[in-house]
Amino acid sequence: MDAKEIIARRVAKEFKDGDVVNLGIGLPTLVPNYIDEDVEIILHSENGFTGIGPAPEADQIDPNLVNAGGMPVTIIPGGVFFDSAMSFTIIRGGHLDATVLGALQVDEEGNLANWMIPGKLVPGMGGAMDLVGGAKKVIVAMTHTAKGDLKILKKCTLPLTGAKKVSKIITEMGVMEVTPEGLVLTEYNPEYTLEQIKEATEADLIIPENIREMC
Amino acid sequence: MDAKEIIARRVAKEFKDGDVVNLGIGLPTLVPNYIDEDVEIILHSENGFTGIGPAPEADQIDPNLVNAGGMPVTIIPGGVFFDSAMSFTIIRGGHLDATVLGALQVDEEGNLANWMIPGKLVPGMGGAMDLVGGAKKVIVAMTHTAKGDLKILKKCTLPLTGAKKVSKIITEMGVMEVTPEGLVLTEYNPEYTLEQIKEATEADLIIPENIREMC
Amino acid sequence: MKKLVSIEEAISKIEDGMTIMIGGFLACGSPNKMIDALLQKGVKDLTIIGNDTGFIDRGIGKLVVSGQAKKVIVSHIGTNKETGRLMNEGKLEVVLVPQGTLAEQVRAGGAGLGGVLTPIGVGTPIAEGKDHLIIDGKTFLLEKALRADVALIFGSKVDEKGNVYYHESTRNFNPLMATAADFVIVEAEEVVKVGELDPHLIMTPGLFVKQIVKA
Amino acid sequence: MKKLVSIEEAISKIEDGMTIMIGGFLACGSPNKMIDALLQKGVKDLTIIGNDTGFIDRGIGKLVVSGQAKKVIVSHIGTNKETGRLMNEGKLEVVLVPQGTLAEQVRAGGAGLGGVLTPIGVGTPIAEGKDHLIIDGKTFLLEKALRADVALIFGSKVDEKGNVYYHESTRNFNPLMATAADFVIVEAEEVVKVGELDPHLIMTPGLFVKQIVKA
Repeated sequence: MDAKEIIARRVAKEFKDGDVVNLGIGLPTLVPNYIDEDVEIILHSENGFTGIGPAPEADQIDPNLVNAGGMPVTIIPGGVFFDSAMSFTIIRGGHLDATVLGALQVDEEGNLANWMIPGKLVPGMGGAMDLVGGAKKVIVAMTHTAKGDLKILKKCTLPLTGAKKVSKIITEMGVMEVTPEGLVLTEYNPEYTLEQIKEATEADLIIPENIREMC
Repeated sequence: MDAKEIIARRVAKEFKDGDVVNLGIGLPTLVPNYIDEDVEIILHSENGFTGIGPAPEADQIDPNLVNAGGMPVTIIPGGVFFDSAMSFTIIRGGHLDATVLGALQVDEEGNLANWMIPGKLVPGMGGAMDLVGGAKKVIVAMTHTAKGDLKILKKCTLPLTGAKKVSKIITEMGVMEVTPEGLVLTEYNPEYTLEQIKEATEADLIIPENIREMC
Repeated sequence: MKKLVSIEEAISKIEDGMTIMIGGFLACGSPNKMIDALLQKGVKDLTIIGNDTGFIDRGIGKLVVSGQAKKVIVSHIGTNKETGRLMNEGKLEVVLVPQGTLAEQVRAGGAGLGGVLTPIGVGTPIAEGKDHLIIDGKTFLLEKALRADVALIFGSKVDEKGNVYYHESTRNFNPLMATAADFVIVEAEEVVKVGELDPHLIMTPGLFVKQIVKA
Repeated sequence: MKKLVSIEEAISKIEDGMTIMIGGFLACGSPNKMIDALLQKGVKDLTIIGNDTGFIDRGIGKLVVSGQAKKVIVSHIGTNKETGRLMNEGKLEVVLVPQGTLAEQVRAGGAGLGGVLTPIGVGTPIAEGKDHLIIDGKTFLLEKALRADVALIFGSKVDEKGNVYYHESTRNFNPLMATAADFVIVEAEEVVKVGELDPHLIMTPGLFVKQIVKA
């Protein structure tokens, strides 16, 4: 399994039956492949529906039915179409159990930066600020470092997407929970030593006695 | 014709083709009977639809389809159902060309009172404050006096429904426009003398040279 | 997740002193079986948020007559004389709110917004004591968001996942209230299988609904 | 009132310097014929409000590439490199807004509300310089309502009175924008007779729509 698969498989365990979940573009979209059969989650697409189904066959593509990344998708029975106001009522109003997003930087206070690099790259926040601000649980799912650059910091240096909103960080190296005391490494991937994980993390990691292997 | 018919007939002339109109309960509901055949207006019902049609036959009553007074109605082709938020988006957002309401009191500044008599009668404002505050044109349609009590005053004494929002007052005695200079009697019913109309009105009436007979 | 439950099970969620939103407009689109169950259970000291207090023998009004409401937040009480009588006797607190403001306050509660900035009511008694904000030269009242412990709504067709379709003028406040309470119970005129409702006709996504009872 | 007009007639409403709302989400549900007509007309110095700047060859993005936009108010520009390039060269003003905030700002503009009180963006760069209101201990940003001179929306089925049905994920910002402009033009994939649309499936009441053009 490559890093992305490890991360997606672990994220999939975060959900319980009936959860309403928004998955960011990229890595998070792999998560549904790993969800237990007896757990049914409702996937929310911020451009205006719940019940995202699998990607359509090439000859079944419907130009009117795309996800928030603009890619063709399908809708499952029980899915619902709505407008952008309702879509963000769901997000901002606290009706989303979890959102899973990538990050450029995340820090030990639970701050998250993923919408711009001043002077270099400004894609915009899209729905990310709403997702980070509104979801009950904000899960950052990403590779632990980016080409050697550290991304889990003591303090984000890039403009924030949300302040103190991240609940959990899941990487190929482990699972970190944001707590009032700081970042707690609750699970680690035994392919790495704790020293390797600490070296790949600028933030201080609290290692609890009951740390588990990541599964 | 009795007073109510005179008033309703005159109010009906206020509308042009395509106008979106909300008619209050009571007298205003008589207005559609007098609208020119070549003028099609859209009747808005604040409980959640446009396109109010005629009352149903007794054996055609549908308990799910009532107007804002709770009375059974019908919907015409092209009518639309919506929720209370959309209903008041239409009203408050300036999408309603006119509202026609009754009044307990109205004054020469365009103030209107029609939702409570302290200590005596407190029905509540329902949608009236929104209608008075949101409609482009607020038409008060009522009998000129109430059992001898004057209702068109220099200054309302009852709690206001809306401040300086009334455009026009139409009674069986005449038509009064609210202007920065005060109440202008633009039309009068020749069954009454100007003196009689003035006596029935506490507010000062400006009588313009080009005053017309009410039709 | 099985959402369809007995009225007994649903009603067990409602306790003395709770704030309850109840859908409907003059009892059209009100959850009448749930209201009767509340009467039978005798739960008291309720704060009820609804469009109006209906009639003495229909809709929310029954809970006023029974003395189970200690406070009502509504736009209209004129069709239920008991509301006014109990208010005048000091036995019931009545907060009257313009209908469109009430709709937006409930919507704001569901959408995670802090309140509503409305021009409606400026210059009237309902503006007293409320914050006035001047934005680009225009004055708005700050009306706070409303939420409830439980919302009781009525749906014409509801699928087993809680997706709701409202027929004709039964919609009114129901879809707004469905977003604004911690626990939402829908009384379904008809329960249908998942997939039977056109996903464009679903006005309340099932994610908002915790329990379904049969009307 | 005949609302169905030629694209030439509709486009004649749009002048240099106007503020225009354009529906769609990454070009899904965008009025593409109207966008092409704007390109052909060469109208310039436009302020464009939309979810995103689409792609260089699809959706709103074409008007960025052509240099006709002087300002865009959007949530995302990452799929159109020209937006970033022109922004960095100082040739285009870009205001980035969280998607849910943008939706509410447009809705507020249409609903006659002064603005939006949202918790989204607090503690991030977008909060800088904006009013912060503390309501019941929680901090909200005041984001002002947005309106436009013209809204260009896309409807899947539109009847001759301008009632609009949006199919699948084409809905997004379209019904919100339809309420928030002085002049609303809908590009109809299919024009149908009045009465052909289920009045429950109409998502934008025709009263908002001034003109209809065929896609």
